[in-house]
Amino acid sequence: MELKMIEAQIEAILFTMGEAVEVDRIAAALDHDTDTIRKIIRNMMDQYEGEDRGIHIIELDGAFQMCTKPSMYETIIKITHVPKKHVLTDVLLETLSIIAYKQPITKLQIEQIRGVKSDHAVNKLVEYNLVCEMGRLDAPGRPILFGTTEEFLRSFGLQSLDSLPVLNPEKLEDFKLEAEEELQLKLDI
Amino acid sequence: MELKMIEAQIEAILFTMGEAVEVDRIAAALDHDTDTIRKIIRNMMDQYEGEDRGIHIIELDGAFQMCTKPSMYETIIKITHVPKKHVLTDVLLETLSIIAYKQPITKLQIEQIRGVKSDHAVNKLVEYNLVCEMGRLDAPGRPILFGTTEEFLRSFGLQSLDSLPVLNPEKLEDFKLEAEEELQLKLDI
Amino acid sequence: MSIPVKLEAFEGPLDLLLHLIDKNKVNIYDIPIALITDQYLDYIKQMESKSLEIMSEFLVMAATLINIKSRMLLPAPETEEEEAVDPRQELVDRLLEYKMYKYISVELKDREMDASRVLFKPPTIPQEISDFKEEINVEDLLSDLTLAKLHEIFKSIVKKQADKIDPIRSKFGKIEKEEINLSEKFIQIQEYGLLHKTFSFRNLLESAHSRMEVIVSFLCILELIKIGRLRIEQENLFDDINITFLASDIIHMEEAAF
Repeated sequence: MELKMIEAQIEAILFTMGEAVEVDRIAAALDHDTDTIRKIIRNMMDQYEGEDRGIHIIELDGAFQMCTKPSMYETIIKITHVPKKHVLTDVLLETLSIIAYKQPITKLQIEQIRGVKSDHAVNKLVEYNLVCEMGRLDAPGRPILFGTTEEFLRSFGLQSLDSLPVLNPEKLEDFKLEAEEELQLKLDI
Repeated sequence: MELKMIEAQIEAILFTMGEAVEVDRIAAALDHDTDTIRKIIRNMMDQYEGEDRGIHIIELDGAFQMCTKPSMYETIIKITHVPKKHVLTDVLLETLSIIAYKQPITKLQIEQIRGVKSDHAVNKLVEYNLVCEMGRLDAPGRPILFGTTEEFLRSFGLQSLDSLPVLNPEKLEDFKLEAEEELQLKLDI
Repeated sequence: MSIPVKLEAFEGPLDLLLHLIDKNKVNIYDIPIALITDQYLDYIKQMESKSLEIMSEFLVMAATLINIKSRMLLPAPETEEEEAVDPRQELVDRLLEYKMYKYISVELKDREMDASRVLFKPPTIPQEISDFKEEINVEDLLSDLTLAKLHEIFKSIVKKQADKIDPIRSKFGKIEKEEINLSEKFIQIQEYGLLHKTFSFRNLLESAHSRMEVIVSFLCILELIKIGRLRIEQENLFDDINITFLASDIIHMEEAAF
C-alpha cells in the first residue's frame, strides 16, 4: 500500500525532472532512507521493462533518469520528422546536368555556367547522394571537384561513368557542334 | 501482443513530446486509424489511474498529454522549484469566462457585457496565452475575434470547451432561480 | 447616507449596481430604481478624482438609471394588444448575464487551483533522433528523370549561355569590381608552392578569373621573393617564369611585415 504510493511519487519526480536525479535527493524528498529508495527504484526498473511500456528508468552513477526505450526510436522519429517529399527542382536538375556532363567540376565552374551562386543546389545534390566530392583541383585554393555518384549511374542502369553516353569526348564534341549549329541557325534568322 | 506494443509506443510518444499531441498525428505515426488509437489511449488513461502511478494522461480537445497527477504536487515541490504561474485577477477571470462562453467574440462585445473598457484585460489574457485571435468579424472595421487557447483548457483542467461549467440553457435557468432564491432568502431575514 | 466601501473595488458600473442591489437586499427582478439610482449617484459624486474614461462608463449607467426612473413615473401608453414592457427589463437582463459570468469566473478559479497542481514536462527528444536524417531514395528521386531529359536540360543551358553573348557587347571590356583578398592570396600561393615546390607562373594563374586577381597574385609573388621565400627564373624575355618555393612552412602576410 505505502510502497505503491512511493512508487507513484518516484514516477512523478522522474517524469517532472526529465534529467538524472540523485537517489539521495529522491530519498530526502520522500523522507526515506537512500537504500530503501534505491531498492524500490531498481524494482520499478524491472517493471518498466515489460513489453507494454515505452519508457523506462536508467541508472547513471547513483542517479536515475526516466527516458524512452531505444526500441521506441523509430516510432518517435515518425512522429517528430514529418516525411519530406524530396523533389528535384528545375534548379537542381540544371545543376545536376552540368555536373553529369562536365564532371569533375568545381562549384565555381558550375557558377560560371549557370551565372548564379550554386552552393545551395550543389549541397542539396550532395545531400540527396546524387553528387559527391571527387578530390580537389590542383589550383590555388584547391577547390573541391564534384561528380555524380555511383548511385546516380545505377539508377539510370549505367555500369560506370564510361557508359554515360554523351560523356565521352567525341560525343561531347558532336554535341558542342550541334549546339553551335543550332545557335548559328538562330543568328541567321 | 500487438496491443501492448502500441501502448508502449503511445507512452513513448507522449513522454518524449511532453506537449499535447493530436490523436491523428499519433495514429499516422503508428499507421493505425484514429478511432482505434483514441480507444487505446482512453483505455490507457484508466490504467494510469492505478495507485502506483504518479503520472497520467489527460485529454485536451482531441489531443493527449502526459502529466503528473495533482496528488503528486506536494512531493514534487519538495524536490524542485515549480515556477509560479501568473496570477489571474478577478477582472481577468471575468473577462476570460466571457470569452470562453461567447467565443468567437470581439472586444466591443466583451465591453458591452462587462460595461467597462476591456483592452487591458484582453491584452493580458493574450499575453498569458489563454486567449488568442481567431480571425476577424465580417463587419465594418473588421474587428478582431477572440477565443480561448489549448493552454486555457490545460490551465483550467478542461478536456474541451464542452466541459466548461454551466453553459446549457437549463443550467442557466437553474442558476437564475438559485440566485433569486438566494435574494429572496435575504429578504426574508 | 454614508458609503464606507472604496470605489476602487468596483470593476465597472454593473459591478457597482450589483453591489447596491445586494446591499439593499432586493430582488434583482424588482429593483427599486429610485432608491438604487440615488445611491448610485452618491457613489459617482465621490469619484471626481477618477479619470474621465472610467467616469464616463459610470455616467452612462447613471443616465440609464435616470431614464428608467423617469419612464416608470410616466403612465404606460395604453395599448390593447401589447403588454407593457417593464422599463427595467433590459437592465435586469444585463445584470443577470453579468452576474452569471462573475459566478462562472469563481468556478473557473477553483478549477485553475486544481489544474495548477499538475506538472508537465518539456519535450525531450533523444539525441539519436534529433540527429536522424531521413534516408533519401535515389530511385524515387530520379523516377521522372531520363538520360534524354537530362541531356535536353544540359543542351538548353549551353544554349542559354551562348545566347547571353551579345555579339557587339562581348567586344567591350569588362567593368567589374571584384574583391580579391590580398592576405588570402598570399597564403594560397604559398600552399600551392608547398605542394608543388617548382611551378610556372602561367600554371599558377590558370585559375585566376580577372585581371585584378592576376595583379594581386603578382604582387604576392614579388613580396615572397623579397622575403626570400621564392626564387624565380626566366630564360628569355616573355618566357614563362619558373618559380621555386624555398620555404617549408606558410607565413601570414602580417608576419611578413609588408
